[in-house]
Amino acid sequence: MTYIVKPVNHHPNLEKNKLGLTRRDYEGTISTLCAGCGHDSISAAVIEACYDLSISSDQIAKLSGIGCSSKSPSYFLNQAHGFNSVHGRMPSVATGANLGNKDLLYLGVSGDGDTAAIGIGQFMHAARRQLNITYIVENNGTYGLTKGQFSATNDQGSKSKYGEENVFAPIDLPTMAIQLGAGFVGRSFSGDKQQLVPLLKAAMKFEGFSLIDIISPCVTFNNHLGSTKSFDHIREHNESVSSLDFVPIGKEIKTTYKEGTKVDVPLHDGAMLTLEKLSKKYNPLDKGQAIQSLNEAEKNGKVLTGLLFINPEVKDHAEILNISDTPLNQLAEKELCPGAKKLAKINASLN
Amino acid sequence: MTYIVKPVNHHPNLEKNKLGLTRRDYEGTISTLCAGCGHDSISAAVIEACYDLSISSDQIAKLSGIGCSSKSPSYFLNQAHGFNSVHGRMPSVATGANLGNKDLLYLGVSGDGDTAAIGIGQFMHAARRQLNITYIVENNGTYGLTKGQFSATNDQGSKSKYGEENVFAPIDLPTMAIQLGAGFVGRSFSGDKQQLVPLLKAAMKFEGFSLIDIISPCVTFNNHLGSTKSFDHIREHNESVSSLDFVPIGKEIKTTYKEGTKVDVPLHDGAMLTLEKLSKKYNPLDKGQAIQSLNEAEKNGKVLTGLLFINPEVKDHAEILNISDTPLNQLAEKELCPGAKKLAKINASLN
Amino acid sequence: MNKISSINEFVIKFANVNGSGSASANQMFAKGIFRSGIPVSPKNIFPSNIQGLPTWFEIRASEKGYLGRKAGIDFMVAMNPQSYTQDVAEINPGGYLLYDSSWKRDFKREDINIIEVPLTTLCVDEFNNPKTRLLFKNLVYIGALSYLMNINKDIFIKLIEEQFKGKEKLIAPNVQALEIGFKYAKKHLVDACKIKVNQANLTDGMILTNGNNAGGLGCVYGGATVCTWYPITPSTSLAESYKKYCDQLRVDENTGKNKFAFVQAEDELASIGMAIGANWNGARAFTATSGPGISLMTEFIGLAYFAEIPVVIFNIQRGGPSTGMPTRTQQSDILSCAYASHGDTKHVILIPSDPKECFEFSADSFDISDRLQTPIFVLSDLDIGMNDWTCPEFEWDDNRKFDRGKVLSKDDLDSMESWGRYLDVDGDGIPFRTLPGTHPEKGAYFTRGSSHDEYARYIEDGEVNARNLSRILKKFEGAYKFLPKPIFKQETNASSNGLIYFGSTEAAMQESLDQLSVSGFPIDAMRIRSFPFGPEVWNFIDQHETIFLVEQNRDAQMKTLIVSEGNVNPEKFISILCFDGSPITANFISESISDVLLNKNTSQPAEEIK
Amino acid sequence: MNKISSINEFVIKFANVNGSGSASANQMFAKGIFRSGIPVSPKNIFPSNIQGLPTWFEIRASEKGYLGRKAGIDFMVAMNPQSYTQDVAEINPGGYLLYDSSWKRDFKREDINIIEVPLTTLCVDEFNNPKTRLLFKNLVYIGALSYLMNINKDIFIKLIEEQFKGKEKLIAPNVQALEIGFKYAKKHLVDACKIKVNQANLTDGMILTNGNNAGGLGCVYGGATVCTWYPITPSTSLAESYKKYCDQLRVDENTGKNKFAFVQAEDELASIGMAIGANWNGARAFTATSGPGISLMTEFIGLAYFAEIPVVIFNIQRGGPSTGMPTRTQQSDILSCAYASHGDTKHVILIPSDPKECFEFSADSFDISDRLQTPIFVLSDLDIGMNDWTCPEFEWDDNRKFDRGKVLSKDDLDSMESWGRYLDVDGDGIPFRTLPGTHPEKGAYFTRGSSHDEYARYIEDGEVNARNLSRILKKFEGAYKFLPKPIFKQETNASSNGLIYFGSTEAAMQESLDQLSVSGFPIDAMRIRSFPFGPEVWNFIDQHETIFLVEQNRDAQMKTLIVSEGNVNPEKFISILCFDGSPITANFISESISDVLLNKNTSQPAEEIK
Ligand SMILES: Cc1ncc(C[n+]2csc(CCOP(=O)(O)OP(=O)(O)O)c2C)c(N)n1
Ligand SMILES: Cc1ncc(C[n+]2csc(CCOP(=O)(O)OP(=O)(O)O)c2C)c(N)n1
Ligand code: SF4
Ligand code: SF4
Ligand SMILES: [Mg+2]
Ligand SMILES: [Mg+2]
Repeated sequence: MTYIVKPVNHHPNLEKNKLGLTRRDYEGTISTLCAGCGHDSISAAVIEACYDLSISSDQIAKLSGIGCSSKSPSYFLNQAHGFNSVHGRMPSVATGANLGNKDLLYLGVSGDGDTAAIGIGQFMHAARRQLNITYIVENNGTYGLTKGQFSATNDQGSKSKYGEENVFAPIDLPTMAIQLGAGFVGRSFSGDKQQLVPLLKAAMKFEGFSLIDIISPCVTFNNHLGSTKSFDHIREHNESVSSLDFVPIGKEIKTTYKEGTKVDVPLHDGAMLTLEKLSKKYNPLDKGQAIQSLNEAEKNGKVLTGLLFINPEVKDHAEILNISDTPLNQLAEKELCPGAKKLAKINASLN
Repeated sequence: MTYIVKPVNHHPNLEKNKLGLTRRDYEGTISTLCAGCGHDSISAAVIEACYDLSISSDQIAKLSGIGCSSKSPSYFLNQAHGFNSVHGRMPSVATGANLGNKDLLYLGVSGDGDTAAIGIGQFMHAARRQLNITYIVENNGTYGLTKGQFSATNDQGSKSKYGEENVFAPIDLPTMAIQLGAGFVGRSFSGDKQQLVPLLKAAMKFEGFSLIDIISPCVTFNNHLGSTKSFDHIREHNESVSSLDFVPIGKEIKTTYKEGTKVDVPLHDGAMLTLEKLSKKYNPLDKGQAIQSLNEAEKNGKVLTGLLFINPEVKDHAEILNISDTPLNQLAEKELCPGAKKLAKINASLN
Repeated sequence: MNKISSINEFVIKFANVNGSGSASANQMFAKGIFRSGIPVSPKNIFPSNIQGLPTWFEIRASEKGYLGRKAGIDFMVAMNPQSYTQDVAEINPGGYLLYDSSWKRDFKREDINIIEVPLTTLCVDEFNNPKTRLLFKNLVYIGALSYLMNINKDIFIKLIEEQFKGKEKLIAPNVQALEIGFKYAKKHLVDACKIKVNQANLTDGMILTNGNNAGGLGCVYGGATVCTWYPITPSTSLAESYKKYCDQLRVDENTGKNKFAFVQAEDELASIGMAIGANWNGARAFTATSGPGISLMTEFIGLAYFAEIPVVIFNIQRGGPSTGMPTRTQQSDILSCAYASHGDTKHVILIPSDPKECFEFSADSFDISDRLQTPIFVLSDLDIGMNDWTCPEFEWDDNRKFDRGKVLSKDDLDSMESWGRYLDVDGDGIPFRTLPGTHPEKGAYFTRGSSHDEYARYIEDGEVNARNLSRILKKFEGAYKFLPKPIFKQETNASSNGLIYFGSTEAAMQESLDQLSVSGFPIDAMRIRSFPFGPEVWNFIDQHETIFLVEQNRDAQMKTLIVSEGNVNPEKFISILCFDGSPITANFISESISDVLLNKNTSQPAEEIK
Repeated sequence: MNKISSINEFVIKFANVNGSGSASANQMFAKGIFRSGIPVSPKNIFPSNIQGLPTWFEIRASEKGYLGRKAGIDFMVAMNPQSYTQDVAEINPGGYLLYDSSWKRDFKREDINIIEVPLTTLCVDEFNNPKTRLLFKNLVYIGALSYLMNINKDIFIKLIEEQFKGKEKLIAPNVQALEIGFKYAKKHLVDACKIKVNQANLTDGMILTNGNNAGGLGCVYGGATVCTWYPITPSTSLAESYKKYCDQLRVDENTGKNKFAFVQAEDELASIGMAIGANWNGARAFTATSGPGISLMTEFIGLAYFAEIPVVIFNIQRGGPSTGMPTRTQQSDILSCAYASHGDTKHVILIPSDPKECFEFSADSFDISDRLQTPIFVLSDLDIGMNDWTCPEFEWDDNRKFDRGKVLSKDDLDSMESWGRYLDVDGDGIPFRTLPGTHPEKGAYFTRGSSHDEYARYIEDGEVNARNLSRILKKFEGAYKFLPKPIFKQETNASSNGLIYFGSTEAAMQESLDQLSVSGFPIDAMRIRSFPFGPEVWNFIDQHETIFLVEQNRDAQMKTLIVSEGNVNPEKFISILCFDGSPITANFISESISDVLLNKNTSQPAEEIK
């Protein structure tokens, strides 16, 4: 038995959010990941973001595939609805869940093996459909749970723990997602809470497919010298394209960003995303430029992070499909079953 | 019984290639596709290309998935080795076949349903591995064999035969392939033999992953007004990026292309690809530019054709894996089985 | 020359070229007979091809209501020179051959009646456009048949009017074509045919439809709001039927918005994944597929089984294995459904035998799936799914309510001390579930395909896991209570020989039983309609010495299921197997059985008939 | 205080924290006993986790050669406070508990012997680096055990030297840690333990290895040149073993090039597709996977079956269904392998019971697969695959030649008039094949999963297809001739009770049979080693009145296979089922059987024991 519920001791002085909840209320069970695993920092960031946004956990569905990363949803938001599905197929389960109830907030958690190898097809089609989800890839360039094989996001020439060299070029998930029309694409680093939390908040508020590719070093199998997904390597090669502020609806925008470098992006529910471009060349609203920059950065061994692309005009899957305002799982029986009278007409059409 | 072998009547005056074979020798069984189907023109182009290159059919493996397009390999190269596998999984079968014998010429034939939907994962990973194959997508924007559903390459807003509008954005396979590092990427039109045949020849000579996305209208289900994959639509929106000449090894290059617009690309076996850029901006050796141009063209409703991208420096999968020069299926038993003596040593290491 | 003479009992077959528009004309002809009050069973025998290959359309008309396929053709309409040889050979002595005598031909059979109609010539004379001319040719032969068989021409005119509702321009030329044929026959072919249709009223209260149309409609009535699928013959039309009826019945009149979702997935792994996701959220969702799709869904099916998520899967079986014969019928996915997925798994299966049952089982399947919290297969086949059947009208009781099974509401949760997702509270192995978003604080749990305890917590304790697996088995063992019971052809048993069959072989069965009775071999028959089997099935087996088991597969898969699930001695069973892709015939069944029974009195029984 | 006293017969268990480096130390301890000449069976009981959760390592040492798991621990090395309670409870009365007494603890059991070793304190005193200190702690307890159990310390020193070959710097500190423990015990724990190891020679000619290591090596010897796989516990190490041995044995000395290909595919659909493609081309190729992978391969398996392409699939079974218990053992994929894929399919299965057979069956599987032109499953499990077993040395006959089956050479083709890919020339249902590129003009054919005739031509003629399917069945029915025959524990039958078992339950079986014999229930036993079953299996079943069938699954899957394939009366069988994920024990088997046999004489037999 490995499930241990942390006693939620509400310290009277703990900070509370709009719902009157403390960060503790957003925690999950105790992590069984390796001490120091990047994935745990991401769980912490998710907790932080949900706390900040004052989201009620019961309105959140957290879905995942299989892998160390895919275990993470157990380690945050105890009161959210969890679904640890099968390897690489979370996108389809999430798509179905969203069809059933478009009003929940969907957090998808996956790994680089789970998404870029076995799951790449479902990932691409979910992006293409503009599934309304915050799709988090906890990207460590390796298969943690099966003990350190190369994944498809591992960089060419990067070395395994056992000294072997990866001979294949990586699949860059953000580039793929942007190319496929995903509405919101970002990258971050599990070690950079500053950047990650606002990115997560914005993604959760975005209505459409939001990918956040988070480099999340595997301390056990891919954090050595020669690995390009180690803490050290990422810290050295990280290049942030923008600084991001998420401003909820009703709040005043008071960033100190310099005019000219500042971009304001209104989100669907009226909240605002303000960002300061750190590189003048970079425009996160331009698909072509985003892809170009990502490819160039890769060539130069840089890892671009931040909000890489956003298209605030997309419609999400439910909207594209013209699904009724009442979630499908809440339609009353009489709205669904046409009854005997209508059936008589149908019979008449068949004789 | 639908298999009818055409009598191969060698007309004494039929033109012969270097192997002394006529075009007839490269034919297949009589097509059972609809009269006028674009796929049949592609079969004709394949026949032409193989005839021109004087390839012996027995050194060719032709593999496919499932669909009208995937039936095509029956309709060309009777003496080649055919494998009509399962839906969307041709790339893996071809990868295995290539591992078994890297010296055959691999022709992969697929459809847009077969590749862009169920098969997108295998397609991407084969491209990423730089599998040495000429991968032909007979792209009609629809599921021909299952009677006209939209495929994932169908353009947003394009209409079905029954008037329904496609609500999703297309997956552009060439862009994907270029992004993934495929060495050779082209697009053509089944109605343009002039462009298609040299492209096929170059692809077959190229050692690495060669994609040719061929728009191939489905006369039965997707050739109406409102479709963006109809003969008429493609003829109107086709924009060729280059004119291509394939010059086999030893032949003199005598194109009439203007200097400055001309690019010569040496292929692995010494043959030469000469191409005239029709658009000054376009450089098929530049990945970033290729993707950019493709995206722009799409935005403008144009269909770029020709050789879209080439990287003559790639190593193919077998080379990357450092596979022995003798194909694996031809290694002698004594090279494979280490024998009793070596086993004694292994036993010793285990006690 | 001998002429087959028959009223309201015959088989007519049309040999055409695929893609020439013949199917809809032939369908119309079948409907003409149906509207004359005679039960019909049209069968479309089509290639896995879009245009050009031979295709056939076989119609059996039978006032006795024998609607199984019957070998030997009474009337052949041979429109495809490519298949002349084969088509002519199939005609019964004394039967008829109608062909396009624009090109005369000697068919080298003295024992059949050749009926010549110069179809092409007639069309060329009347129609200009060569493409429509091709289509009208079909109507011309329908017109000729209308005269020859004495089917009221007005019925066809009405059918044409109905068909071209909205495209009224097309009515006149179609009727014209019909008339051309009729007139030609009236002038040149008086008394050419002694097979006649006499108006009757045997189809009152009946409809003519196919199982996929019915199945799609059943999903609408069953409250399915989500259909996620991937195209594959012969299941595609079930999904399309659902969409068609939803477009009619489930679009909000005020907002124009859809009270359903219809998603063509990228493949079958995704389509089942989506259906599972939607059901997890409490929306009724289904997918429809065929053999290859089932194989691809295998991993996900195991997840739904073990995590106990309802999901309805239609498998419209076709000829296997592998791509096999996509346009032919079989019942060969029984084991691959019953035991789908690795590990210890067993799945509930419903087996309809005609469109009426497709409608009913389809609607029922959602209740059963919710009740049992497990995947449900509705196992139909190409013959039921894609061919039209004469069957009773669909019925619906407006007092019927959805059975959502053990789902806890917000109030339930508020009134509960504690709750465990996988606790067996009622002793029936069925736990209670909650739907996401029901309650702000209670009822959240973690769904997973890895081992878990009664509270849905991840565990690696083998005993806890074994306990959970045993409870799931218990649930399965009680499942028969919620499933359609078998149907018996007899009120009480009258023979020591029993016959078990299921699904589409129903069509041939009454005829076969009558034949056997006539031959002095009356036999008791039971049609299985679901798996796992209930006591009625075991009793029937107990009560008979010998059991014939009729299946349309090679490996006697249903026998495996019966024998292994019921600890029944397999020696009792004699399998009658037909797996060539054509629907089984009454004659084949009767002959197989009577051969065995004759032998039984004399020598050793033949063990298996294929 | 009572002290268990035993020589060369005991169970010792180590309770550790996952990821703390304990596994390799414990493995070394097992090997120490093995090198002392005593058969051992170490079992690593690990969580599906990388670091931090409890993990156990159980070693049974038995000079009698009883190597099955045994419940009840004689000596517990409790290194994990998290699992103290559970660990202490498992110790037999009179048994021993060794723990890290740096933190003293009262274990509240009066009936066991507590052995205190202040491991942490000892390490802190001697080693500076806290990380290596953690690792050395393991060596310290090995040292203490070496003294306590009287295992020659030099054996461990040698093992350390072997382990750190190439990293010689590490030898000294490891030996130092060992010595610390040894010295501490010598000083403080004289006579603390009466369980001893006496040097013997019972492991001469034996090796200590696991089934996956052996299986990978078998692939090298069987001539496999292509391994395409996707990581999944517990099969990963088989692929890795193949790679390891290829790196040693299959790299061309001159060119440095590989005479093999090793491809980590993107998923299991791709890995099996690649293996099929390579085999189609005539290269011997295999894939290795576990339950979820098998489910994903289901569609492709049907293709290989129907298109008759050889391919070897290793299924190292784990706890199902779904993700289930990835790090526990079961035999629950029998049906999902035997009948994998939609349509009528049956597959050949080889079932090894120890690493030696893993090696042999692995090499054989390629011959069998080529011979039969069909997929072959090698069905192992986590217990065999990942745990080390004491087994006889591997053997190889240098005169042995690959059997490539009916493959036509260029000369064959030149000398033939005609050839049909799927023609049954020899009457055994096995056709002749060609490999692409063999001949410039002859022997090309079209491989497909759709229906085809004897010449590999696409057809839709149902009878031709049925003929082909029947031939494939005939091939299958004759397959037993090429498969490993069952093994009998007795020369001739001596009882009316028979026992059937297979695979990893072998480990517990001899002990159980001996126990039963002693209890007055001698019983005949047969170990099945392959499917389909041959006459030996049917005879054994015929010759016994009652048959106990031991399986590690819930649903008695092997029974289903036997009953349905052999038309055997299921009532004859009494299933003994263990499906909690732990290897079955001799006691469980013996008790279950003797309970039934005792009851038999008095009352009704219990039908199933779980
Ligand atoms: C169908 C299937 N194949 C293989 C596995 C084994 N498996 C479990 S996790 C995993 C890889 C996980 O890698 P990634 O998604 O990168 O997660 P990480 O552990 O690195 O966070 C694999 C291959 C499985 N569970 N299911
Ligand atoms: C696993 C599986 N799912 C579905 C099908 C049914 N199917 C056959 S062909 C096809 C689509 C073919 O579309 P495409 O590849 O575009 O070929 P086209 O016919 O348009 O040339 C589908 C879905 C199948 N054969 N196998
Ligand atoms: S193995 Fe790697 S990814 Fe998995 S928990 Fe440990 S550090 Fe994290
Ligand atoms: S249906 Fe379309 S794709 Fe298929 S053969 Fe006909 S025209 Fe070609
Ligand atoms: Mg990873
Ligand atoms: Mg297509």
